[in-house]
Amino acid sequence: MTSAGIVVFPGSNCEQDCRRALSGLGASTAMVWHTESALPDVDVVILPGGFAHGDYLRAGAIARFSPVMDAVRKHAESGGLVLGICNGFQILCEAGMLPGALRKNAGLKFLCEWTDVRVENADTPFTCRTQTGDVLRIPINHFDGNWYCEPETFQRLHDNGQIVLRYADNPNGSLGSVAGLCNPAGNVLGLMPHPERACESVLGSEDGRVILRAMLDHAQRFAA
Amino acid sequence: MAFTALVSVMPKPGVADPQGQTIEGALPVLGYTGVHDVRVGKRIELQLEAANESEARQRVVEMCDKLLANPVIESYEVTIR
Amino acid sequence: MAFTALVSVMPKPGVADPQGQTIEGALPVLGYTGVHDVRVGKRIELQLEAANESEARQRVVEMCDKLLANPVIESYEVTIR
Amino acid sequence: MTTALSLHRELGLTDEEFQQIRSELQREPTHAELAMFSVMWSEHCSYKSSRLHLKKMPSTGDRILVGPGEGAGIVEVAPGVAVAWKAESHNHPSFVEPFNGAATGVGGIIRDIVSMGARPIALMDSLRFGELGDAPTRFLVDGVARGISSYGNSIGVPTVGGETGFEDCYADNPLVNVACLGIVEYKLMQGRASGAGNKVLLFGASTGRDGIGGASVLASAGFDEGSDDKRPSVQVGDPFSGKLLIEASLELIRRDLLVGIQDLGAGGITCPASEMADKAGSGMHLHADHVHLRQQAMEPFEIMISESQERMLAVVEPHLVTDALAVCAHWGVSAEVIGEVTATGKLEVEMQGETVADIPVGALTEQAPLLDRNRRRPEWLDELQKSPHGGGPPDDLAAAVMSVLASPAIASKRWLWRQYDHMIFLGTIGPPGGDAAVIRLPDRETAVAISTDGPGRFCYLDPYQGALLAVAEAARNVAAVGALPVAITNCLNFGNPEDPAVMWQFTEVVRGISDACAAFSTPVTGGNVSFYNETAGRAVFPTPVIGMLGVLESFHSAVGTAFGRDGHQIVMFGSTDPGDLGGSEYAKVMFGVVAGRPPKLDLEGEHNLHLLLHRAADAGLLVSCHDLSQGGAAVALAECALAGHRGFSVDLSDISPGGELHAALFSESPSRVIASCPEHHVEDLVQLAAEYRVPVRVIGVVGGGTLDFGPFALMLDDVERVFEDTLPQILSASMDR
Ligand SMILES: Nc1ncnc2c1ncn2[C@@H]1O[C@H](COP(=O)(O)OP(=O)(O)O)[C@@H](O)[C@H]1O
Ligand SMILES: [Mg+2]
Repeated sequence: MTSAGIVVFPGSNCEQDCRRALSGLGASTAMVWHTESALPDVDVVILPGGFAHGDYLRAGAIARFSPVMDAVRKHAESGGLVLGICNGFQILCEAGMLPGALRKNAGLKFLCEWTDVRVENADTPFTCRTQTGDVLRIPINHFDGNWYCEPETFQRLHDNGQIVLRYADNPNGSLGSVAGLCNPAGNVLGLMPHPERACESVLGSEDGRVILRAMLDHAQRFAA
Repeated sequence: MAFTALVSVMPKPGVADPQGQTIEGALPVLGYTGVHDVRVGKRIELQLEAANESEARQRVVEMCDKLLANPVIESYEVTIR
Repeated sequence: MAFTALVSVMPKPGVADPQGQTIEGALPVLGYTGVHDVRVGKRIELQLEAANESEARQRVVEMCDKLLANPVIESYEVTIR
Repeated sequence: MTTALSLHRELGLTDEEFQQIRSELQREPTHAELAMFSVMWSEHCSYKSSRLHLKKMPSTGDRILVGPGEGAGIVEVAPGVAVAWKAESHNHPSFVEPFNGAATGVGGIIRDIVSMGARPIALMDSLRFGELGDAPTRFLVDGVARGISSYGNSIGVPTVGGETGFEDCYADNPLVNVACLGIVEYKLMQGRASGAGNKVLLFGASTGRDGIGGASVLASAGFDEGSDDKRPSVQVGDPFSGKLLIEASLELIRRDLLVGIQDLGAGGITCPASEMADKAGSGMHLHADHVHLRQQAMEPFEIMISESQERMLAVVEPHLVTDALAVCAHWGVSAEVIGEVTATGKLEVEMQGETVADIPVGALTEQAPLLDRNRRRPEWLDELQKSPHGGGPPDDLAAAVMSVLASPAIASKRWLWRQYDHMIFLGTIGPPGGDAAVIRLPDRETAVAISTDGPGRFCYLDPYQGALLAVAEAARNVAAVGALPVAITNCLNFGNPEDPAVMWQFTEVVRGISDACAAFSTPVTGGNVSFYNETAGRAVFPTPVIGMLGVLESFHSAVGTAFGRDGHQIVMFGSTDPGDLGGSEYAKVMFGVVAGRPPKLDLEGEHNLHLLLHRAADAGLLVSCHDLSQGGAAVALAECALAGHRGFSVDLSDISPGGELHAALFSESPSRVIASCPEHHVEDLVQLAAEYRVPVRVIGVVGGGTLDFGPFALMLDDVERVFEDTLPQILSASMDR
């Protein structure tokens, strides 16, 4: 059974939702408190949504210094999968594990709503169960999702296929409508939409399962 | 004439500043000790046209009262260049 | 010795600043015309202990590089008193 | 230094109350004691004007595990599954500072829920503002929305619904009421300070001069006016500390480390200290100088009544103190033992070895003044009720429907609720936009439905009748999603109780709530009273906000408002009285009239409709269901069409005998819903309706791209534009400070 470590920072608030979604897909989960200097023996690491340290100063600015982040970095460097959702994405950017930064939404409003995101690169451990061009219905829930990077960096990311997900209809001003991107190796993905909120039809969509399922399958193969 | 206005808007003394407190709590972890009374506010820079410096200042002060600062919990400081 | 550090963190030139744009858009409505290039950033004030001013400055600059500012989108300025 | 005699007045105590304090103490009170009395005997803490009347509301039932008087009422929604449900107002602070006022309002109600041992899982906000024409009102709306959004989202509790109204009378007295639902996780807690020798633990944020009495209190303490630092300051919300406080509190409870716990709200430390001791028949000895302070040189009286946010008071057995402190430390929550429980029956406070307060606990609680204030039916009411309701025929029916849909009170509130995280916990089966929010309980089949409603206009025209209609609409909203209404919480927003007319309105409303709750078997689990909502002698409409709680045995049977498929039959339950236009949205929007009498209500018929809908949903007979309220059939039909992105054609010509079409469209007769279903379900529905003696008729069919009312039709797209764009267009003007 694939195992997922869900990192909990003070102020995280989507860790239980991630646990529910992942156990729903048959994975075992373990909560990892941010002060741990080592990860338990897990196949994938999730940085869940929320407001680590209240998002004070900048979203993710303080969380990236938590002891657990060194372990998360090592896990990634050794090829392990890391998924940063919303606040998790912001933390990965602040930690330099993903490029760019997330600014306040262009409309200066918090946005909790359904979005359509288009798969730009179906060749990552997280999107291998989709086709490039597929549109997934997954909700966003953030005030700081307006991603930005320098133009030359953007070109590089584009050429490397690191831009994995784009909004069909840009809700927050994000550069190039970027909704999610990965590191050069492709084993670290950060995205603003919440796949764990789109795993049941009664909640409005099951498209989030496509991403989580792919991640778990891939991790299993990787482990084997 | 063209002027540059630098406005800093800070929480009034006595008004709780959770952001400042949280940063203060984080600094020792990064090895910065002996830091205290961290307060976080806003810094606003703008360009404006005015006949002279005192008119420029006066207009920026008005903007602060009306829009840039929240008089209930914030105090502000205006510098004109 | 005790020092006061005043840090202003501003969005880098070229980086869009929605807060600044919103304020710039609202000012004419309130009757303030001829205002442009409004930029909104953070102002952070703190007290610290250091042997001398240059050491104080150096420590605050480090804090900015590490924590207080995000180099991708922000630049900062430190004043020591 | 002002003398004690004038000091008590500055603290808001009357001369009589001051004499009573002297006789309770048999001596002159100290400054700290006076301050403690002033907060505990304030209207807000003592309910001195309302206590007498609130007692009369029905508050017991098989499902009610804890009634009024605790942090929150507790209702059993399934065998062994208990939820906490409570509403609070934060009207005045939100007017002074919309963002932080609203934010700290959310924080306050959340801590009430946590103090019962329940985890908060849903919030609802009930808001009233002036008309949106004024810039200051738009600023208020924006600030309040951002305050609720920033606090609720960050602390990780979904805001799943609410209501928003706009009337001139709220321009200088906005209403910001918030209700919170919690689920009891480990065990039910209560605020008890039992066991002499047990330790008193204060944990959470540090204590500053937040929200202390008023400048006069401080002036009277001999402060130099100049120093900014001494001025009482607005309470600033800190959702991050709030979140850590929730987790620390729930872990302390889960690990069975607490004897009792209560949150700190109005009245600061003094309130939970005296109430917990009183309920346990014990006493407390506190050391004010053990309290962790945020500001220097705070006086004992300031420490005792400071309303700094994000704090809890708990009682812990001595041998468990170390463990309790460790839990707080894990969550980064500061905690200090500030005293111990005694058997003296007194609240003693010392500072630097000197006794600054020594008060019999009962003097602060039961002995608090209990007033039976004068009440008189206002003269102007007869005039108002006699005058015509003003809902005459329009020049153009189609245009009238569009105007009503464009009224801010009716138009979509998406602009608000898209700013709220309404999805976290994966339980929001019925999101904002429907009649009631449907919340699936974590990892369970059981779901609850919640709705807040407070028709201020109806209560203004007839407080008793308006109160009946308030409870009826809240219950109908819950029944419309398929749930069985089981209990209410409430927030009673009124003017100055010293005005006999206001006091009369208040008692009439309480009578109405009591009668309706008795008829529907929905006891009152608690609530909150907010008086003095008036500026320059102008009071708000009497506005009782009812928070109804309903139960669905299975979330699968929840019904939404959206029309589902072309060809489905549209059924209307209930009967329409063409005369029910008094205080209607139609009369206000089209003719600017708020007069006449509110709609009549048959309590039994209304109750039967609830039972019928619960049965029908349970049997899976309904594809959609939407109750009729503001805007009548026209608005309800439009909302069902918009939600389902499909039109309809209906014939309303004979639903209101003797009435003209505009009455059929806009009458706000209660006890009605519009449902849709496949043709083959119609017969079963008709039979059920007969069983419950509820009038029913098929009024049309779902389908097409138009809203076809017979004599006229509207394009679905045009209607959608008006309904969705109205608020964003008006409010895009509001500014972020
Ligand atoms: N302030 C608010 N916050 C969240 N949701 C709101 C708010 N105001 C209105 N809504 C939502 O908009 C919808 C319509 O509200 P309302 O017209 O009051 O419903 P009803 O008439 O059925 O009581 C409801 O789903 C309600 O939850
Ligand atoms: Mg309704």
